[in-house]
Amino acid sequence: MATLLIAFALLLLTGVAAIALRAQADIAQRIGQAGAVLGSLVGLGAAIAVLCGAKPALLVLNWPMPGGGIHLVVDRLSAYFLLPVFGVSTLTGLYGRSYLSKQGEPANAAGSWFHLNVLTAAMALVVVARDGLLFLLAWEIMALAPFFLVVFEDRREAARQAAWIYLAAAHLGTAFLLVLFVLLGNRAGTSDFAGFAGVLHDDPALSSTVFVLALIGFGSKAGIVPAHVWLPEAHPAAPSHASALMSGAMIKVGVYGLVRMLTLLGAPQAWWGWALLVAGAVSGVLGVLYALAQHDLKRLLAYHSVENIGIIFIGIGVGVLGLAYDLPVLAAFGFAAGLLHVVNHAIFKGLLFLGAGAVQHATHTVELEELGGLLKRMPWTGACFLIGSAAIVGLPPLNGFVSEFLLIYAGYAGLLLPTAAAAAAGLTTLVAMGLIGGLAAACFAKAFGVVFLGTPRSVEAEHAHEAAWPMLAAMAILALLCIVIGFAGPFVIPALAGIVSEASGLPANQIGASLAPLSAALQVATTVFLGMAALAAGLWIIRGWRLARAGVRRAPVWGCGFPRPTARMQYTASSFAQPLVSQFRLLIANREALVAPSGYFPTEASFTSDSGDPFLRLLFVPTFRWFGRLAARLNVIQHGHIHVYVLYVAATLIALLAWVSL
Amino acid sequence: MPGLLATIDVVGLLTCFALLGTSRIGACIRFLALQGILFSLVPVIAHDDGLTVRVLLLAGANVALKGMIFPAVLLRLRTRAGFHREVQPYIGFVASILFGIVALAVSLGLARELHPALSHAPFAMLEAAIFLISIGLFLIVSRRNALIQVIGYLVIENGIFVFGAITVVETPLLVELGILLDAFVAVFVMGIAIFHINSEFGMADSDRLNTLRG
Amino acid sequence: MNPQNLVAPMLGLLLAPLHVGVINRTKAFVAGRLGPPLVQPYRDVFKLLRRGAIYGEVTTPLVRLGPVLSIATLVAALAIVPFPGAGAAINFMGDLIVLIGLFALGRFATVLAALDTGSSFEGMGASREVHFAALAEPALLIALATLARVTHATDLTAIYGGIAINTWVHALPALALVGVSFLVLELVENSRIPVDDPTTHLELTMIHEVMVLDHTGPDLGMIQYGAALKLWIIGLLLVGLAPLHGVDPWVAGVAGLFGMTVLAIVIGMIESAMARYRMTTVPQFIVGAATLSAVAFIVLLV
Amino acid sequence: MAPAYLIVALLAVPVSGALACLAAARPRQVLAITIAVSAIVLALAARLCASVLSGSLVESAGGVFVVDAFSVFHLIVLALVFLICSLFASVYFADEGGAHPFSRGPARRFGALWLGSLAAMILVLVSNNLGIMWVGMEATTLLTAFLISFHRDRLSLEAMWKYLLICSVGIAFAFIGTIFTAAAVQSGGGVGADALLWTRLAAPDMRLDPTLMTFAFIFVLVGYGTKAGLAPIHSWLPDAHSQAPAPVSAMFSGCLLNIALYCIMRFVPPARIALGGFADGLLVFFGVLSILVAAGFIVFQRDAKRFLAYSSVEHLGIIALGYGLGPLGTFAALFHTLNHSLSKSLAFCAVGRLGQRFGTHDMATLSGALRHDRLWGLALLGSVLSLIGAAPFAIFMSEYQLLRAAAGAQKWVVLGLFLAGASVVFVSALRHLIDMAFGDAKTPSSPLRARTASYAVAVPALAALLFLGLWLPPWLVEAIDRAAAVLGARV
Repeated sequence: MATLLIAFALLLLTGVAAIALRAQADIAQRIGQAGAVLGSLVGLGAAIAVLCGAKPALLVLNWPMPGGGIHLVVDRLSAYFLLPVFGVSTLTGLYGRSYLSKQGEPANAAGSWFHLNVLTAAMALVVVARDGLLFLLAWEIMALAPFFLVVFEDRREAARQAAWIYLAAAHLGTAFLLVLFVLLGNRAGTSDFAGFAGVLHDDPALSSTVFVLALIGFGSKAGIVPAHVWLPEAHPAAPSHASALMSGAMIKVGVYGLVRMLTLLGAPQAWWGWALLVAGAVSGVLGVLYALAQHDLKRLLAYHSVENIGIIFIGIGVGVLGLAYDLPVLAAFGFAAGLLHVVNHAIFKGLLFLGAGAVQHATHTVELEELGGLLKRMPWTGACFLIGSAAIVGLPPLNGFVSEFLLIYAGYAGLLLPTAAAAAAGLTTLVAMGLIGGLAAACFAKAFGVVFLGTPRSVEAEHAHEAAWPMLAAMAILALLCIVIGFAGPFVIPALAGIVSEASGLPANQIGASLAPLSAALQVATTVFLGMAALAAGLWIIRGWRLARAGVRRAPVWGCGFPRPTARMQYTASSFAQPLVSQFRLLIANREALVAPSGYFPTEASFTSDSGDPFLRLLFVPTFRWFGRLAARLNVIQHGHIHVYVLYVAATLIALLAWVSL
Repeated sequence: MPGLLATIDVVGLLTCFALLGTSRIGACIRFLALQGILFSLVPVIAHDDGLTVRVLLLAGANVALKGMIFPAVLLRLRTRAGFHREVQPYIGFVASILFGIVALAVSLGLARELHPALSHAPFAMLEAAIFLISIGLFLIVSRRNALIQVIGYLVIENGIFVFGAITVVETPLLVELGILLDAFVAVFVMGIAIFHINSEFGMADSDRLNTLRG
Repeated sequence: MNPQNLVAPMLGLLLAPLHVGVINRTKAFVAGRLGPPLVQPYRDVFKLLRRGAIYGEVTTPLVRLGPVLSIATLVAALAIVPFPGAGAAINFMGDLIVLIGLFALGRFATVLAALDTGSSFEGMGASREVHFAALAEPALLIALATLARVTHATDLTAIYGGIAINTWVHALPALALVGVSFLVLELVENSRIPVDDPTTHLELTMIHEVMVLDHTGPDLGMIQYGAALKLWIIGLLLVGLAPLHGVDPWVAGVAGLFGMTVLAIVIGMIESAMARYRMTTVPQFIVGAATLSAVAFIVLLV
Repeated sequence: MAPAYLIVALLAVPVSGALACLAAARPRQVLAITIAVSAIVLALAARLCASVLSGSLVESAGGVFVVDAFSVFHLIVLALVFLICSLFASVYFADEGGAHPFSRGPARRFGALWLGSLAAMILVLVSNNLGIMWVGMEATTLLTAFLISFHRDRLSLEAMWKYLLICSVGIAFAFIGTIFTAAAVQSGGGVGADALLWTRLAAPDMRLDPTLMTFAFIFVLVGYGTKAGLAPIHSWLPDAHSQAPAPVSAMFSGCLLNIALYCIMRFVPPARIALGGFADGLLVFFGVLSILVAAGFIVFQRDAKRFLAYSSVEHLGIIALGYGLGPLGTFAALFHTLNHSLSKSLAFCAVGRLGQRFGTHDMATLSGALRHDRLWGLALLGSVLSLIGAAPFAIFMSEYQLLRAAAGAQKWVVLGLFLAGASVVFVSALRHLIDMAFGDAKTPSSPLRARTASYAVAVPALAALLFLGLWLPPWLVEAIDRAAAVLGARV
């Protein structure tokens, strides 16, 4: 625990120092960065120590705040979720200063380190807190700190709007958690998590209520449809490394909250599992569909976070169903898949956001239609981004594939079970994963292809430069992790057993037993991939040798006889996605305006597509408008006539007197 | 001496109706003065335990205040502000009088409700107090002219005074004086307020004061 | 692994082009032409491999990597798909997931290679490819899921090894539907008529062909060989449905070869008999396949 | 100095200060006097608090003045916030040139009224006799009226007139309520002399006539409730707060409203004795009503000070709700009183100062505060975030305590309504806050001298808000507990 406290101290002190010295932006930035990196590394050490079998760290202090206490525990589950938190924050810290060098006002940039480090500390505190009030406090701080990062470019109206949507969503989510913890605290008579388990175990009604509250409260943080609307607004507005931290770590804390609650809720009911499964499937599919429709790189990535959270929820849902139907194998697979994907997503989503940041830093835009041909100009960034894309699509042999393999296999395992319900769950999983996989591939083919391949679509892209070394280093480490975990899958899965057992409440050895055959299978699969890689390498060498003798020329590509293909002739992102988008027009519902060329000598033609979030546009904004109009009606009682004001006083009095006399 | 109380009651009620019925502010002020003097006597009569110095003192102060000082202030204000009649109140004079009758009936009923709880309080005065309060409120709500609103407030004051005098057997002198002082200051403050408003707006029709809304 | 396991992949590597040759021959026969010799595909591949290469001006090494990777993935896939009688070279639980993963990887590589040229035609082809693939992937998953449910196994060898006569007797409708959807997938994944015409020369109507429009020399050779391999692999998934459980390996193997030939002829017939669908009707076609296998699965559940 | 004399001193110091102001030669002196007086008052209050917490009651002038834990808590809050407001007044008026120069005459007037109202409020808090308490309350109304119309322009005069008339009527009702209480005591057989001493009224052996006590509490609630700004009788509040000079608005929201509520609470123990949960029910009802009405109004506010005023309605509603929710709720309410007074006065100061810069309080125009005035921008951001209940600020904690109380009382509907109202406030206020704090200012801001007093106001207040949100000092818990104990639990 001491190490963790040191990490907190480092993060907070340097953060405060950074904001205090914001006048000397450069020094402040150095301090903030140092604190972020060192503090996160220390914290990472603490987490790894616990995961490596050190006994759970514990800290209990008296907190004079009534109805609360300071109770921190770092058990395996917490430590596991500390990995993305501290891991990602280490690298974002490493990345941040070079990135901020040309972004925003220097003072803001310096101050942003405070919010960044506070965010990290708050996330860690949420993950280790075992007291309702402490948890809520940390949760709220964790919600507030990114607010200042989202509003980073505060001169832009869009950023302020995004910040509003973000914090409003976060706070409304917290409202449910407030009810949750107050309810539990009231029943249990204590705000300590240990006390909650007792009252929940033998009260299904209560635990169902708590589950619903948790699903909404934590789901909104994690970004489950329809509570996802803040992600695509907040992530593009924030500095890219902040987006990486939010998307890589913060939304995982939402998942953590849900998992932690599940451990307290006692024997789960089947419909919880179904709720999670359906929520996950819907979020996964809609998330990737909306991503497909985007032409802003960071919005696209944000929607992919929704998708991946969906995948995680599917995993947890399958796990809960496994527990509910008393099918431990299914439970093990589900939880293992979900939890593994938590870390995997943290890795490749962090990588992708950092990559997007590098692109933004180099070209000052993330608008797909203005990019292109960057692979030649920033090869290393391109390579890392390619690996990240392949990983998030779930292609073998990268880490994304491992968790999706687990999950799809869980689906198949469900199929083989006699219970029709389990089979149905399995089928749902498979269909969802199938759709998600295919669509994600399409989406990232578009993203990578349009950004890094072909010819530049704008002058900025034309003159893009490779990112600075710290940024490259951060991305390279993450890319490396994608590959390593991909090949180390067989050894990663057994390591999950202990964490899964804490999450699912099943004995570790039983889980180990049910996971063992899978890791064996993955071992074989890995050898296949190694063979494949070797074959590819061989073929590469051979064809190189042949071509060396046969000779290579360069020529313009075939353009129906048009000799000089220009950037404007290239397939655009929108046109690339158009077939799929129009296929799912019903769900995506993005507004398109087409001015078609007409006549023999067409003059003007234009096509614009607005991919604003349908839920925001068709559900939330109208609701808020309606509420605003409703509230405006109140105006009539405050019309400024003093006589009537006095009459109010009299009327209230008379009403009360009448009420008591009756 | 219930007979005396009854007389005070009746005359007091009539002053109320006069206030409701007349449009001329000067008249209103005079009726108010009369009313004040009348009801200032109530404690002297109501207290069957003889006339203590304290009671006399209070009564005297009241008469002085409500019978002379307030009217003086108000009349001065009227001339300074230069308005002499209430033009078209929200609720017309006839309607006001009708309201007065209804209010009278209601306060009779209410007094009958309350009397058992306040057994030692003379019924007539109880009913009068309630009636005064309701009329005062009505004046504030139904008249445009700020001055008449002040008058309404003072009618309420009278009602409260009567109510206190008949219900509470003995309150500390300090309190009584404090209350008097407050009424005193209140009238002055309101007077100054009206003066400022008048000098700023050129008139003191409080229904012009409705710029602040929402 | 013992040498006998290498039979299946070897057969695939050797016979896949021949399989294509049979299709072309059939089409020629129906059309009343003599048509190219059966070994023509081999000749083409070798000819292309000897050629030099031309690359677009904006291309990066990715365009070179694409064909190599797709070949590699297909060979790997070949190693885990069982051949009747011979089984697969490698089998492990969940290898069907790996199969799908390999297809996805290969496709991703080719698509990126296409986009790398920066040509609008390649872009168009890539867009269509990913579009149809995105729909085909769930279809394949569900079809395999149905088989898994039927045979209570999660690795291809066990699944295909477990299909006996009475399996068909018990799960006739399911297996039939799965068969049909496999046939559709065979046509879709390899962009044959009625989905795409491998021999067309109008860029705007092409899918796979237009993606590889600017590939030349050895790359094109590898792509064509790869296409043959993919045709073979998915064909195996279909032919493998034959109830050969417990049949003597040699007989089964021969039956398998026979089955592949029949499949080739059937495809040839279809290609000669049918016209291309309009691009907009293709998705219905694929979703139809997915629906078939979904129905099959639900039939199993009830 | 013996505690008994402390009370007298508490009354004497402001009064003499007020007189001194009338005699002051220069505006600067007036401001200095106000600051000095409120500092002394704070010191005295602290000393008194210490002796109350060590003993139980502090009496003076033969029991006319009595201070217990409940009143001393409010006394401390009053003194603290009043000091903040006085400090800010020195900043505010120093730059108040132009149409309304802060010349000698106005300065004297301000100082006298300002300290006079302080004295009146102290009188309310220290008087044992409910009648004298009423006198003090009425006095605050009369004294503060001219503080609202300090600038004597049309709008402020209108606001002042509304405040004066509505509150006078309200206070009149409160007096009727007081009389009813006395009557209730008498018909309950109590002696008349000390019928209005709350020290006697709160005694558990007190026998009160339930009917009269019912009437009494209703009149008191409506009467003082008007002053405290509970919906639907809050109508004067937004006008007065928006038109008064910023320091005055700050003092209104930070001190006056609490004190009005304090007056109501003095009647609650006897009401509980006579009527059980009746009083609590009414408090909960009006609390929730205020929260919802205020939330509705906040949705469409444009003027920053009006927004803050409605937020005061909301928070007074929250406090009233807390009082109605039993011991835990009372604790929450008192804690919330402190937090709200700090946040709200700071917010008014910030808006006032920024208003001086931007020449407007329109939230659409007043934007980019952080960029133009770091200190007050920060103060605005922090205080409003605190007001809308964002952690780690203090109000989040007191609202959490309130939720606990609601849950403890099994009032789930109330809890839901409260959360709904709070959420509406949060969402709609946040939109304005973001633009005010971060926006890209369209109006050029006039440069003002950065004054050290500004830091003395903003920094400690912000620090306190932050600190109380993270850590509640045990002695404060002790003080609040004692104060809550005075009111006792629901019967």
